[in-house]
Amino acid sequence: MQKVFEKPVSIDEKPFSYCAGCTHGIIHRLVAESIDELGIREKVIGVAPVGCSVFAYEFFNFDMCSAAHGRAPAVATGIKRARPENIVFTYQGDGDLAAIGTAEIVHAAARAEKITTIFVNNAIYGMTGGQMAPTTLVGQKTDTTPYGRKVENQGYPIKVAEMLSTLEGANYIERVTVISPAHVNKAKAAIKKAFQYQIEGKGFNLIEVLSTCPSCWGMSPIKAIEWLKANMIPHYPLGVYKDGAKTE
Amino acid sequence: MHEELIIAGFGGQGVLLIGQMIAYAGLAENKHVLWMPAYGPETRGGFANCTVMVSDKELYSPVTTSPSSVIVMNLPSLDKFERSVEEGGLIVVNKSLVNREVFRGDIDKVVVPATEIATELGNVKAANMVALGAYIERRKTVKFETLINLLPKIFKGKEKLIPLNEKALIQGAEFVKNL
Amino acid sequence: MGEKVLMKGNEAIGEAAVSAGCRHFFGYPITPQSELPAYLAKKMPLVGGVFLQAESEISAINMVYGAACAGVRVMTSSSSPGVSLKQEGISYLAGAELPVLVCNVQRAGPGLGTIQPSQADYFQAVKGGGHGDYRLITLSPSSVQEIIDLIRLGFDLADKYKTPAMFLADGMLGQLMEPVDLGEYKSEIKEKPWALSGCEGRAKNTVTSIWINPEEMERHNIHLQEKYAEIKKNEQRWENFHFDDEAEFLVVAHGSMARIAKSAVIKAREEGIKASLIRPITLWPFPENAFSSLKSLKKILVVEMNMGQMVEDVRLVVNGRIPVEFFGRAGGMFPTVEQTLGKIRGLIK
Amino acid sequence: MAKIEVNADRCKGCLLCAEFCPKKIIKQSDVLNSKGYYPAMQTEPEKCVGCAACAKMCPDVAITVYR
Repeated sequence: MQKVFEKPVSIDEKPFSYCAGCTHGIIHRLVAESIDELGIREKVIGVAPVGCSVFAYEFFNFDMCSAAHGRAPAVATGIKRARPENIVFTYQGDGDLAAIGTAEIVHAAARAEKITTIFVNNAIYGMTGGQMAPTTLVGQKTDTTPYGRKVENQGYPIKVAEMLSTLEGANYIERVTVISPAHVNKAKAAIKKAFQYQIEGKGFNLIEVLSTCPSCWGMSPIKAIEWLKANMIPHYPLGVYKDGAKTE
Repeated sequence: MHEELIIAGFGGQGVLLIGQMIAYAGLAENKHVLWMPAYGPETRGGFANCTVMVSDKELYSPVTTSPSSVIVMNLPSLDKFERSVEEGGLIVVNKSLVNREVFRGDIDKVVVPATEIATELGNVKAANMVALGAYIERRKTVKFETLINLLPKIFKGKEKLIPLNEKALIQGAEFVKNL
Repeated sequence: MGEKVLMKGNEAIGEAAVSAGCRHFFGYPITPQSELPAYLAKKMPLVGGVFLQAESEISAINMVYGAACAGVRVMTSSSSPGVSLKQEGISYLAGAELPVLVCNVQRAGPGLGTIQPSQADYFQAVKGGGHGDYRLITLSPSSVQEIIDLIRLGFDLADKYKTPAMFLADGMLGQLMEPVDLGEYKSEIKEKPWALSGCEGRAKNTVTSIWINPEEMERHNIHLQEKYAEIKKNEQRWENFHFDDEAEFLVVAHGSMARIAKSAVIKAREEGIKASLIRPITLWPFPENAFSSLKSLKKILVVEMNMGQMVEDVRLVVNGRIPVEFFGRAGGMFPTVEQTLGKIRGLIK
Repeated sequence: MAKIEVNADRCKGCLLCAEFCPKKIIKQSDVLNSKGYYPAMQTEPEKCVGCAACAKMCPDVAITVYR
């Protein structure tokens, strides 16, 4: 018998600190596998956000730094401009990217910054314990929307992939999820492509990954997957929103 | 020699430029120099002024409240700076745009129709050079030749303006000589 | 000695940065330092450098953070309200021990304030500025020549101690044009083995400012304080102006204010007053050593373009040994030579 | 011939692997791991086809697959 599936080299030995069943871990692995398969582990520089994945640099096995809340795209810009030959990516959650860091991500995309962003959307603030996120669905209950998100009060959730794909600077934008092995395969292909584009000198590239938060949603990991499928996908349709290679 | 000069007028009259020319000339003559524009609200409403200092000694305060000389290119500038000139100092007034007398009796006055002279030379914009020529002739802060020698540097890329500005400088100086 | 050229303060900052090997600048426009980004926008492409106008000061300081992570000499600049916005990033830079140079060409505040010159960000610069226990090496130039010298020094000290440095000028210096000698300057830029460059042939590097474990967080704080103590020991800089064993009155002022105060001291001496001046060049570390001998002194006058900030540090150093008086003006107004002279005369009473 | 190995120290017993195992041969162990979780374990290795569905869905990169 041969090993046909094992921990990628780009994943470090330290066990993940995410909650049981949180799909962050799957997304980490897809990033690591993509980097290994593209042979760029020794060229990659990652930027960790503030949020549940604040310690991402402990789980990945390559050069990384942490950024202030929402500022990862600016930090990545600084790194990429200083070292254009390296492959630079940010790993950001919905609060980080779509609330406090909206300006940074919009302008990184507008500048066609040659970076890759992995955007993890689980419709809630996980690290701080379950508050409303910019991507929280209308009607969804969180600690700070105890009666459900109401349009009159909190307005509408932000559709990041759709919004950013309107920018000329965006090269590749796709929304995926990781709620089944088939979805995982598709997500992997998208993430790998988002790195491949950067290797080819193209940007900006962003993959939005719909992810679960069993702890803050108050569900079992399996129930969370079902909830994501039933509630998030209808609001956040999966698919390619922009592919510069096709339209150019 | 220690000169603290304020040059004032409205935007577009080139008061900052002639200030810089004096500073450049002073530097060329190995003197201590500084130039500082007034910025912000003072420059709004179309007003512009700058301070130039040229000295044999090291310069400390870059601001002066009692300049040894003032060049005023319009009436509001005369109103603003006339009182500040140090006793025995010099005021150069662009008569063309100032319709009143200088009140001070304790300072040297050079009243020159700079704008008219420049207009006669073919370009109203050279009024600043006329005033500069008049000022230097009276005050000798730097050598007249040093200023003339600076013109190619100041008008780099706009060389066709050099003869006009040179003429304006000379006319300003001549006007003072003939007073 | 090279040839002297006339240069505006804001442009001198840019020229000095380039001469110090800085090839990366990220900033956001704000008066009264806008000539600096304009200068570097022109210059950087000519020397193979990067000039990027960010979408905000917040973004700019984080781009600086990223470039510093990548190991290059990098600078940003702003004026007071913009530097307030950068404080979060500066705290992260201090925490992550990243060498960068931040320029503040101060204007008057608080709030939107005015674009006129001020020294009201002294506290912000020397007491940390952002959250957490940290210090910034803070350099205060007093002439355009010194802008050149201190920008170069700022980069060198930031690298030497792996810490952000603050270049604290004011709007007056930014606009001031004076002759400078750029001289022959070669900055020694050392290898930065900790930098993020891709982990080829080595274990991964990590740059961060989070230590969630309190023991580790405290250890990191102690490490930072030890570093600051070292800086305090080695890097105090100041200028003595007529300060000798016979001086009876001492004026303390920095930056543009020191220029005005020097003129006042000279006039006071012409009147027979034994006046002198200390001009702190490093505001942090505050040049405590400058005050070690106060023998003949009767009184100290601190003059600032604010309502009284550096005076607190002078009082701390003097520690009650002699009276310390203060004179300052704010809001873009500043003490004139005559007013300062009046205050010096007042010390005699 | 196929099998999986679960790294009990990484596993948090979320059982996404069990949910997506087409052969339904992954169960929860009744032995706590060092972190206080009941990790997943394969019950009938002879039925394993090595499809790696479990490993693909594992959020903790705890599963190695052999075939």
